[in-house]
Amino acid sequence: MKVTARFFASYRERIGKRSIDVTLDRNATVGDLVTYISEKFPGFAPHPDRIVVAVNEEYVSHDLRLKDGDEAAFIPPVSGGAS
Amino acid sequence: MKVTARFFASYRERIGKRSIDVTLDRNATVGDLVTYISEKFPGFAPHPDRIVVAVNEEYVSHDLRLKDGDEAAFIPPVSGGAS
Amino acid sequence: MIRITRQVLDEKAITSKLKLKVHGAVVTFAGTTRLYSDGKKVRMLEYEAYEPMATKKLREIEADMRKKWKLEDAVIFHRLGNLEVGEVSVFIAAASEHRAEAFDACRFAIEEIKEKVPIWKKEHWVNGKPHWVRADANWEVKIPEPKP
Amino acid sequence: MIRITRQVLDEKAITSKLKLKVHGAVVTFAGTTRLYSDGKKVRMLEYEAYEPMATKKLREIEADMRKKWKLEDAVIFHRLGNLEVGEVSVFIAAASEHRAEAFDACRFAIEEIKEKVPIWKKEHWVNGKPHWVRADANWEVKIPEPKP
Repeated sequence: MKVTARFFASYRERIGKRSIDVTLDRNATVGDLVTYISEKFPGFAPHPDRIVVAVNEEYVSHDLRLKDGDEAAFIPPVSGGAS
Repeated sequence: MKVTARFFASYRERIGKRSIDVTLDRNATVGDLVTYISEKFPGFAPHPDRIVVAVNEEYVSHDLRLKDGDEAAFIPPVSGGAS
Repeated sequence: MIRITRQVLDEKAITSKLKLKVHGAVVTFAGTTRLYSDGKKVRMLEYEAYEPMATKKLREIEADMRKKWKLEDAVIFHRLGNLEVGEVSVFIAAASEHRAEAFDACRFAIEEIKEKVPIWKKEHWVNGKPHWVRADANWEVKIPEPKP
Repeated sequence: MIRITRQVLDEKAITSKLKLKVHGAVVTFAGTTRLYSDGKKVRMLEYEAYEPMATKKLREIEADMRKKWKLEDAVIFHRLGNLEVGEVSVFIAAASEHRAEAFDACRFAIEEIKEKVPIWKKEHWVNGKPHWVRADANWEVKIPEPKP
């Protein structure tokens, strides 16, 4: 199945792309996607197992099974709002 | 000695005056002034012994000795500020 | 900065009086005259003050805000006279580098104002005789210990 | 009402969007870009969002404010793009009959925004390379339990 990984802010700059289409095995989880990305772009995040991911605009656990066509956003620590 | 008693809001309306000049014995206290006023205008405040008084723009205890020329303001429960 | 005024309070103009250089957070509180009081519809509110003492107490509150929290600046305006429903009777703005201070200082200020500043309001309802708010409450203030 | 915008936030215009009938209290919070960060002078801040999700999260926060407290109305505006020092990046206004609710809801909103809304800022200092704020923090969010 195919999913899209999206990157923002520091992740986007370190990976050098806004998004990547990834082909994964059926039943792959968010954790599998994170592993794939962190092996392809080593060091883009300090602790890959703690990367926060949102699927379809909702924060999800790394255990979640992805579905074909899902969009998985890699969300660096947020810092909006000021002070 | 002479002191001035000033009244605000509900006290002013019940007493019907903004201020009254009162002659008191030397060494009279705020409590003596409160007693004098509440005997002269019975019922203008629910509990005379709890009337809050400010002398020279500062909240004081009923034990405070007044001095000639003092201004003693009778301060009903405040309600500024809204909500 | 504090001020007691009979003019309409312009929140933007008052907030712009804050002298800021470092920035971070600005918290404001506007107290507005409510449509209902004791379930009755309000037509108008009349604010009266013991002005010199109210000014003194507001100055003390502003000084206490600055003593208790690290603020960049703070302003308190209180209105007097006749106010219609929805008009601003008190406006407080507190600015600090970090938000906690501005929130806490602003909250502190309105609690102190309601407790200590000699300002009273008379409610005029749509129906019924006007009355002074809290006029029959038993009121006590903590008298500060005399300074040694 | 919530909005994410690249326009300058006009606090008065935003506050006037509150739909009020009963009145009582309006608390506002403005987050402004600070002059210093880590002791270094800031020249400019760049705000970026994952916009559809940020919009969704702000809507949820506004709904939570209304669920947790009795509010008359609430608005949240967040700005994106390049901001100079002292400009407002986020503005929240909460109105309630009694002041406690407006204070608590406003405070809650900014805490939630800082924790959950996918918006990031890049600091450009007067000297030195720009950096994404908190970029190297270890971050975890509480994943809500799936609904039964």
